[in-house]
Amino acid sequence: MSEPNIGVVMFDAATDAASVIRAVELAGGTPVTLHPKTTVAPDLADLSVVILPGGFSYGDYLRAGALAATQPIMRVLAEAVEAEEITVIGLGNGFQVLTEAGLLPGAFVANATPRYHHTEVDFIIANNSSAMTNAYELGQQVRLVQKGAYAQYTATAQELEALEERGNVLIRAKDSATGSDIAGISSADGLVLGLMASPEYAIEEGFGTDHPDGPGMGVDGQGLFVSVVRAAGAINGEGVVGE
Amino acid sequence: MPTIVVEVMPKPEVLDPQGKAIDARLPELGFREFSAVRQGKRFELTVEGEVTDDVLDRARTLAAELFANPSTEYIANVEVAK
Amino acid sequence: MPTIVVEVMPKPEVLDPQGKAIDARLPELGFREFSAVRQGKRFELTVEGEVTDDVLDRARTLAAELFANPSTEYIANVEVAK
Amino acid sequence: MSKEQLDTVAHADQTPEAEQSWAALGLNAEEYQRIRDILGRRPTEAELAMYSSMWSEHTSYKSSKVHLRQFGEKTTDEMQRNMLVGLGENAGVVDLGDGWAVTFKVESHNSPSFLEPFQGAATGIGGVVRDIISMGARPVAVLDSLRVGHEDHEDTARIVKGAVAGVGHYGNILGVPNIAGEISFDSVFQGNPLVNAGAVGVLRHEDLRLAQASGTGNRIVLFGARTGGDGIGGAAMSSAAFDDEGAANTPVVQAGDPLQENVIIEATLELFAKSLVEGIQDLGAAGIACATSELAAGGDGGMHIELTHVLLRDEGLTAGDILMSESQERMMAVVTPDNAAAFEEIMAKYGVEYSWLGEVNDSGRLTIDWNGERIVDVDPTTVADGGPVYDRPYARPDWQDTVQADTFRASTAAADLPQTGEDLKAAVIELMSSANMADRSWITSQTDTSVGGNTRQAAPNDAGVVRVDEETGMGFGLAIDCNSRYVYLDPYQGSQLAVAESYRNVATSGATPMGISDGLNFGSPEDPGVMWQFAESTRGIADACMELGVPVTGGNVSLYNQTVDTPIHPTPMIVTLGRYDDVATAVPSWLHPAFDGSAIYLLGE
Ligand SMILES: Nc1ncnc2c1ncn2[C@@H]1O[C@H](COP(=O)(O)OP(=O)(O)O)[C@@H](O)[C@H]1O
Repeated sequence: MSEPNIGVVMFDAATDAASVIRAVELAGGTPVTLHPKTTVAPDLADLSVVILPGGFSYGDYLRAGALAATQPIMRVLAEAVEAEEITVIGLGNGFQVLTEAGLLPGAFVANATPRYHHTEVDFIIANNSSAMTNAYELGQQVRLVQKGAYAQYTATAQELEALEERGNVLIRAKDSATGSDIAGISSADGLVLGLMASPEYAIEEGFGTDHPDGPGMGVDGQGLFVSVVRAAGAINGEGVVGE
Repeated sequence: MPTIVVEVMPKPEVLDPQGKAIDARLPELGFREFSAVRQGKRFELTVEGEVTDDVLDRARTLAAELFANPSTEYIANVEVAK
Repeated sequence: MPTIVVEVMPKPEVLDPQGKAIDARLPELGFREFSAVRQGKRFELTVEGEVTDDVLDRARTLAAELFANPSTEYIANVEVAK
Repeated sequence: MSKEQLDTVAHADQTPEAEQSWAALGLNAEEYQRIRDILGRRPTEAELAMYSSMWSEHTSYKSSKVHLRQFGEKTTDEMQRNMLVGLGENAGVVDLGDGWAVTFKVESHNSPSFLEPFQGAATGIGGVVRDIISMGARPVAVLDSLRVGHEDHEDTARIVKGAVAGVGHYGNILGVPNIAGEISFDSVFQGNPLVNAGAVGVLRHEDLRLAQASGTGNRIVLFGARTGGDGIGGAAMSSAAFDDEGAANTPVVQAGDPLQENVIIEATLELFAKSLVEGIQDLGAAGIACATSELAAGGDGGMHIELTHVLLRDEGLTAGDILMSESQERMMAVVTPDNAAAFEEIMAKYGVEYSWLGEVNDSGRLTIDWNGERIVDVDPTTVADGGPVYDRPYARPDWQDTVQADTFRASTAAADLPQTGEDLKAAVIELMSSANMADRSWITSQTDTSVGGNTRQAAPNDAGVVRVDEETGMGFGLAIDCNSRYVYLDPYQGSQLAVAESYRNVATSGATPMGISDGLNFGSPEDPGVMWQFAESTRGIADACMELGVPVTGGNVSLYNQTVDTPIHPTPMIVTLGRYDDVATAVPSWLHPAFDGSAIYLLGE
């Protein structure tokens, strides 16, 4: 089985991109960087999964993710999703880009205490049959970094109901500084997914999150990238939403 | 050069943590006249040349497409600055 | 209930990175009518009761003390919402 | 000087008696006369602007130089053996082995941060990071050290919240982790807070770049943000004490644009990787005036600049304004004509604006034209390195004895020492909840500590630890420390204690200390008592370093930190950087549950 290619979009100031690339490699995938000005679908030809990494795309000026959402590649991705040719995953700021681009429902507002927070948060896997959770156990608790100033997810009552009903809330936060317990969701068809967390900082022992074994020993983020690589390679066909 | 002002506010039903945080400080600062604060954005667009109805329409389009996120915000005002 | 609108803008001589970044996107998005964008803030204050001159004055004081940072911003407007 | 009448060199020649506002620019009568002597005529307004900012305390170190010399003099060859670049450059460079090197530095941004704490602190981070990039290094960590007024004072929240948010805002968008810092509250900093920002960069030996413009015919280019009216006169201002009203004259606040800097970092590193620049200089205090004179003075000595080629944000700026502007996120580089096209390609790729300003020549002069007229014609070394050096009088102040006599034992507090267990508990709780000891997580959670993926340790550890080499695990640890009250009580010993604390924090985390950088924040050098503090403090640092066998690799001096005639407590912030063969061996400074059952030992006397 050859290593599946995973696209990573390099928005200006997507500060987590380098770590996402590393995480993809460690999970057995081959990262392929994509320029945000890409307007041609062939660049995506051999990709079945594209990640929008987190950070501060375009400084988060205007609104978090808003300027990235206007980049040409977002239209290309939207069309590929429409044609059911690709899965798009937004991590942290990437999730904000997806809501701004209208590819996921809802939006992000300022944290309950309106300022930037960088904290470790315990999350619960609420659905493990998605392109970013298939390597986790259902109900598993995972500890990841969560960061951002506008990281509070919000949606209308109808949107929330729809998300819950269809099981599209994939990951929940136990105690988040953002004010929202919804951390990871997917679109109804499972082709667009977002997670308001940074799993790429929990992939290597000693450089991860806090863990009973010692400071920085937590590597719960690995599962997410393994899930993504699996989804891309369709190694584990069953249970992967969108297959 | 003329300027078009575009104003965007959080929808009344959407959480406005920034407004709320200011709100909470008002009594402490001695401002009891105001019962609520909401915080939005104001944009100023410089127009080269005359502000025709067409240009104003383009400003409305820009506001809708870029300046306001329709799921949380609405356009409170688009007008030529006095 | 009546609302007072307070508007705050970055001073013209101070760099407005937000406005600049939006500016840079406009030609690519096809908006060539506007030669510059600046981004500021708009606050809405809900007033319990009537908006007397005194209340409007208090809003001006609040704007100067809390909403605008005098070293980088100026108060563009304080008025009763129509 | 009206805007219509351009003060050209020819005009200056013809009007020797014209009134010039040298005093408002922070020069004294002798300094002004010295400029006239150097030029053999009166300076043009543009030249005066250049000399005044380059000869300001902030840029020229005129009062501190004589004392800083001992950092070099007290360094043995043995201590120097790991230094690739020593004192005098933008930042010192330390060899880490295996072809790796590290450069680190702290810079003060005190007066801008009092005026506007958020932007002041943000641009402090931005500025020190550009210093690091201009050495050829990739910034891999930032740090900050803050001194603010009393926690109960009404203005303190403005300063501390603004500065903390500003440090976070800029560093977070750059994507550089914040791994260390400190803060303390004391009313002596009420009207003059200290905001020092630091950065660390890593590089391969072959990527080292210095600020030099050599090679006749090479071209000078300015890239990054456009030039606006930001912070004009800022360098002169940081060298003046605040008056009662706040600032003496308030320049336009410099606002930072970390998005722009983020892009510049990537573009600049690609320029280095492709060897497209011969020399490079970041634009900080005194902007283009500083960059051109330092580049020219560091190289073959000649340069010509067309100031009209500078891209402007505000068309109303005068030539003098453009020379002095402190607009952020700008870099100046020297490029060979052969590489010009490749340089332009990289700028286009990253969407960075640039303009070619002129070229290197062998005239020995720095000449600057504005609309075809010559407004500057100087020997650049006289601007960059020819400023006055003062051996200012210093003397131990009378009040020092009184301060030292006021010991804890001598005070009545001794009678109130806690007697019972309950008292002790209450005392501990009171201490731990005091502003200066309480939990710092409200600060550290506002910065990104993990971005980059190489952070082995950050807050709440004594030292921040970052991996440099993924293969071997080799990396560095660093800490920044200073107890200003100790230095106030005894500047010599207090400064030694600051070195010792910082060194200890790095050493006990398992790293081998390699060098220190200092951020020296003091009051007015014209006060002999303050000058004595400075002399004693630098002597203490140099002696402590000699004793510990670590060199001073660089530093920063900020003087005139005082309100009317009350100076701040002398605050030499010490950064120690140490090396790990493998950062996996770093020792955390807190009792993690994983260590349950471990024995605890107390070492030392
Ligand atoms: N202003 C700051 N910026 C970044 N980190 C800080 C700041 N202040 C404190 N820290 C970090 O918080 C932790 C605790 O700081 P501090 O209370 O000063 O520790 P100590 O008293 O042990 O030196 C340290 O890891 C320190 O690096």
